[in-house]
Amino acid sequence: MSRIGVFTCHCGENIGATVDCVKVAEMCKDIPGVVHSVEYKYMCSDPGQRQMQEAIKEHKLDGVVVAACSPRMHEPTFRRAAGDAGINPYMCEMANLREHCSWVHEKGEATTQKAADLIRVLVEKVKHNEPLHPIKVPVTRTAMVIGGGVGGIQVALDIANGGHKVVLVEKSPSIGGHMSQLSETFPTLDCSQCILTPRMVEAAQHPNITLMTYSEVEKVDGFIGNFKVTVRKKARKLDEHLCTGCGLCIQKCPNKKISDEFNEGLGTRTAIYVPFPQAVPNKPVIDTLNCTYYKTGKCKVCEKMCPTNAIRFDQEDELVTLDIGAIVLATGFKLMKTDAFPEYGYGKHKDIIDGMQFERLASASGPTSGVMKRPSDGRSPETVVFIACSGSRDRAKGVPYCSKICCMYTAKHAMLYKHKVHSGKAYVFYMDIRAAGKDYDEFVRRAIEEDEVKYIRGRVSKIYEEDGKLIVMGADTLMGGEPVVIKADMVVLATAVQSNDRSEELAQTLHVSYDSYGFFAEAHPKLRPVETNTAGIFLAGACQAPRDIPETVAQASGAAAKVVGLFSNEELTREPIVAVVNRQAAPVYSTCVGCFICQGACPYQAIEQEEIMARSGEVIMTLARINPGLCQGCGTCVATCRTKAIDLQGFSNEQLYAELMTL
Amino acid sequence: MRIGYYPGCSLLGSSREFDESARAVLKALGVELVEVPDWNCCGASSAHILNHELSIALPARILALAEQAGISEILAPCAACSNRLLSAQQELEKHPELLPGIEKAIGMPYKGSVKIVNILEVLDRLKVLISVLTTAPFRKKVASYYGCLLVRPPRVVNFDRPEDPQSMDLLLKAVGATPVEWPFKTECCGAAFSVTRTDIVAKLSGKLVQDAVKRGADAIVVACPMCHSNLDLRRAEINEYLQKEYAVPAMFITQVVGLALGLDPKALGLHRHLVPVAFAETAGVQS
Amino acid sequence: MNSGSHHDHHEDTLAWRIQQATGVKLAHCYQCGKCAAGCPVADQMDLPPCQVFRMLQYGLPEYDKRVLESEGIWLCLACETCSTRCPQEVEIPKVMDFIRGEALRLNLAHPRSRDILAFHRAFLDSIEYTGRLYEVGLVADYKVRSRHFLKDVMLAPKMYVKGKLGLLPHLIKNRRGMKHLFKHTIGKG
Amino acid sequence: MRVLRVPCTGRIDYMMVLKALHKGADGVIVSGCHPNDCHYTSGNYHARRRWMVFKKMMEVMGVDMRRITFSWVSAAEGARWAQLVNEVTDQVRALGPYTEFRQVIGAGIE
Repeated sequence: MSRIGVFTCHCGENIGATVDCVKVAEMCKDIPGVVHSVEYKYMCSDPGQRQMQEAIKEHKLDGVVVAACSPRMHEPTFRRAAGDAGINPYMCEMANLREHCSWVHEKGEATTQKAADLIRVLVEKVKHNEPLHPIKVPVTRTAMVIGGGVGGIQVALDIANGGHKVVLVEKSPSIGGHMSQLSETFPTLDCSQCILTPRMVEAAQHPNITLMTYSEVEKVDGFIGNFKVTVRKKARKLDEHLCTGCGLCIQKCPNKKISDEFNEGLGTRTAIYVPFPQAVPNKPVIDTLNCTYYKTGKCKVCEKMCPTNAIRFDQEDELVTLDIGAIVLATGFKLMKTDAFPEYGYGKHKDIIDGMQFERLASASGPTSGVMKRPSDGRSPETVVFIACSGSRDRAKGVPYCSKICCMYTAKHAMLYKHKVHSGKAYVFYMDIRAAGKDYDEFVRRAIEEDEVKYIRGRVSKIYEEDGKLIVMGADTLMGGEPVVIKADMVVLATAVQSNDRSEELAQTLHVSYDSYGFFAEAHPKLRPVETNTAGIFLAGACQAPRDIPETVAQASGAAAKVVGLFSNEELTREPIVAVVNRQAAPVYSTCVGCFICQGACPYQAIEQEEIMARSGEVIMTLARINPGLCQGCGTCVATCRTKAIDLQGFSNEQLYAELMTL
Repeated sequence: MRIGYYPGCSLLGSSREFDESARAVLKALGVELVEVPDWNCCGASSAHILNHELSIALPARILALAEQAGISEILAPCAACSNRLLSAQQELEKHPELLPGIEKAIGMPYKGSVKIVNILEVLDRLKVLISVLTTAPFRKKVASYYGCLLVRPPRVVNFDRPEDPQSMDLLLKAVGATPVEWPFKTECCGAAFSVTRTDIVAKLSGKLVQDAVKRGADAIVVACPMCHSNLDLRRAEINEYLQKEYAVPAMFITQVVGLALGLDPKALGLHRHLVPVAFAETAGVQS
Repeated sequence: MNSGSHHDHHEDTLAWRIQQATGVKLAHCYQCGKCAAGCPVADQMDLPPCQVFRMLQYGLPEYDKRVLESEGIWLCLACETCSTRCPQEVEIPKVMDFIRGEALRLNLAHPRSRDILAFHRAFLDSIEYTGRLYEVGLVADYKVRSRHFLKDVMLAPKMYVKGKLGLLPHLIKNRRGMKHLFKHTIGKG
Repeated sequence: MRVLRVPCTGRIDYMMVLKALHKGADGVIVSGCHPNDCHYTSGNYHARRRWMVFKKMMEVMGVDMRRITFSWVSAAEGARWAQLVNEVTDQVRALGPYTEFRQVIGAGIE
């Protein structure tokens, strides 16, 4: 006969106001098997927990039901307390009187009765509970960082400096990300590449960091501490070990008219190329879609020129599988393109550009060497209009959120333009100026007060071309909505920050949640901002939400600290909520008949085949066996098993049916 | 091809040539028009300003009559009419609670089964046939002018793209014309203010005429009677406002297609314009 | 502004009546001004659309009244440029329709709206009696109502010559049906 | 309304649903993460597959399927969950106690 204690919590007014807790405690005394039932204002408080622990000892309880809030909230608290009092923690269950009863019902007799019923169900479960013991699993102390922008580089450096191995995976030929494309950075106007490239080189040279550029994550198996990650190393079409990065192949490549991604389409590159001069690694790739050899079967100029014979036209993609203990996602963002704006001409006007294109125009390493020239005819633009919130905070364009970085970079752009074209006029159409950061608002004021950028509060309805000018039709809402028309030479749209291409696909590969805009979801918006809901996978930077560089770097260091913390132990403790296949004495061995339907249903490949052998070595039968290290406890195999040979610890058939029978 | 036909009031009066040219062109293309029996006015831009229910009941009666006549698809060449018909149909779809009152007002059942199409949609379906049958390519530079009601509001009309639409341009290319690249395809001409605020019409339509000419258009091509009457009947006021004599004609898309098919300019009602279509007489002999 | 006139019953406000009748929530407007920026007649309006919305957002009788009395609401062409580009997808012309109706109902319509109104009334009268628009009748009726007797006297003969002015109305057969239709819609109130 | 906690819809053995109806429930809601967004990767796909078969079978056997609601609601959709529970409880209340099921079961088993 069980000796179960019931502890009913008022949760202050949360439960107490609608449920008569004193009466509930009284009613619970009559449940068979319950030997002790009390109520208390706050069970989760220290005195509350102590009261429970003393009762466990005094009444020699072998099971406990805490009737309080959601187990999501305090199950670990009460299980730990029960464990400290000497009973197995898994003999403690929670009845959710708050979310399931007091919060959703009116005060009354029926509500109190329901509370008692909920407890009765859990008492029946506890009667069937078995003591369980945490599972220990080893940790592979190598981290993988996906995304080699400033966030990914920071994570990799911090973990590597913490003494652990890091694999940094980047899909493009070089690390550096968007930051390497920027001209200057706000609010200090220091040169972006000047501060980034030392970090890039440091990452490349760090003994604990392995760079995998031009590579993409293809498959992720396993769980925290024990992931198996398959990475596709895309063929660069050259032997990286032989290539010295001399650049002769690039010079001689006859195919020079390919639109340059790094310069956002404002410049051209060759078919064999490095994205930018400071690329890390400084090894070219062949763009097989545009290479003359791959299109016509002739050319091979690069191969003839290469002094080390490093070109490999027949090289193929390579799949590499790695053992990884923790993963950090730092895959960044993309910008909405100008063709998403019907009212601004669907991207057909060359002189309407986005923010990243402006960065390239302003950059000393850009296609114009930092001289302000508009894309259509190369003339120096005398009037430039900047439009903030282009596509952001715009339900009609599917982006209701604020892109966060545009206010600041628009101020920076206007300033940079004025520094380069002293006689030029810069107008900014804005809705609000969101400059909440250290020295941020001062920066915007400087643009307005010192560089005389004209800020106009209003959106732009339409832009069209007339006599080589762009006619910008806006309104000034600070002048009562008066229409304002500006004849501009160039228009810069601060287009919306969006989740990166294929981010949803990647999220599904890694089993992490994402929001309706494709940004990865943090485990808790306030208290767990760098973790995902999947243990062992962390977040850094704009793959989670729009972020600027300082925030990305801070979050990257936060994620790195989480990984280093995880790697500080050789073993991990896991909840013993796992499935088991029953075993019996010979000659039955198990009720498992070896159909292995469960194997197909298991999402974690946790079910193995075990051969039962006679002493002679002859295989008598093949049974299912569950690897407790891989099992995550979803219970899908249990429901699938035709002979009920599998059960889920903590949610066994016996427990669940006992609960049902009490309803 | 057989299709229901709702000409609407303008096509019986001030825009007779739209009716004439539409009928002539569709006949030449082998389309049989079935006119909605005893149709009434759709309420145009007046009904919805004064009474919401009336603005639904008037088009609902037309659609119900079409249903009774066994018409499954109805062509309303007038952009205002097709817009009003679509608006009423969708309003009744969204708010079925209005239906009993509307059925009582129109005195007959309404099912909402009729598909409403505009003239560009119908001509677009026949585009291949049109280019095959083109005997006198319309080798002119044209400004294709869609106006408001064909493309807006996009949620209601769901036709072409709301800014810089393309369907009329492609149709004009199919008959040999060269559409000019211009930004005012869907700017408002002043619409229903033709009589009451002619000053506004002169200003808004003036902007259109001036820009079309500046971009080298020989003609402004329209698909809406209101646009046409503002650009044609109000040309005197426009020219007075602009202080310049603009002679660029405004033509209906059906007239342009008709000329390309080699139809008689008179059958297309080209003689009815106040701004003469100077090249119409010679259009037939060009190749 | 009299912020002292506190509103316990927001049912009194024009904003609330708009939401009830059109489903448009005034709070959706965040005053970006894109409607005014693209409006073909904003420069002629005493209150451009965004200002109309701003005033209504207060829910104060004095601002509601200023909106109802404004001339701008009568200049709206219902061209739908604003609603097509509105980032918050607010159906502005629908709201304008409703406000005009309220201005008439409450006898607050701007004096210069008289002509526009006269035109719409004449238009509807014409179709009530004949079923279809009788353009000559419309113009004659409008002239009587608006007292602009001499307006467009030069245009009519030209149109007649071009065969565009039918001097006799087009009558539909079921004219009793039309009367019935008007009686059960606009004639109800 | 009583809630029975399982880790994943994949854990649900539909016998439990029948048992609940047998033990006096007048309606049952089966709910969990949306397909493609399973906390346990793919358990809900298996649940859905089994549900399709179960539903067909119950229909054949004459079980009133208005009594059993299957709906995906994620942990982030509090409002949706409340709405679903209200709708289902209203519907089940309108249907009244499911005595037919218990009579048949009672005759067969007990």
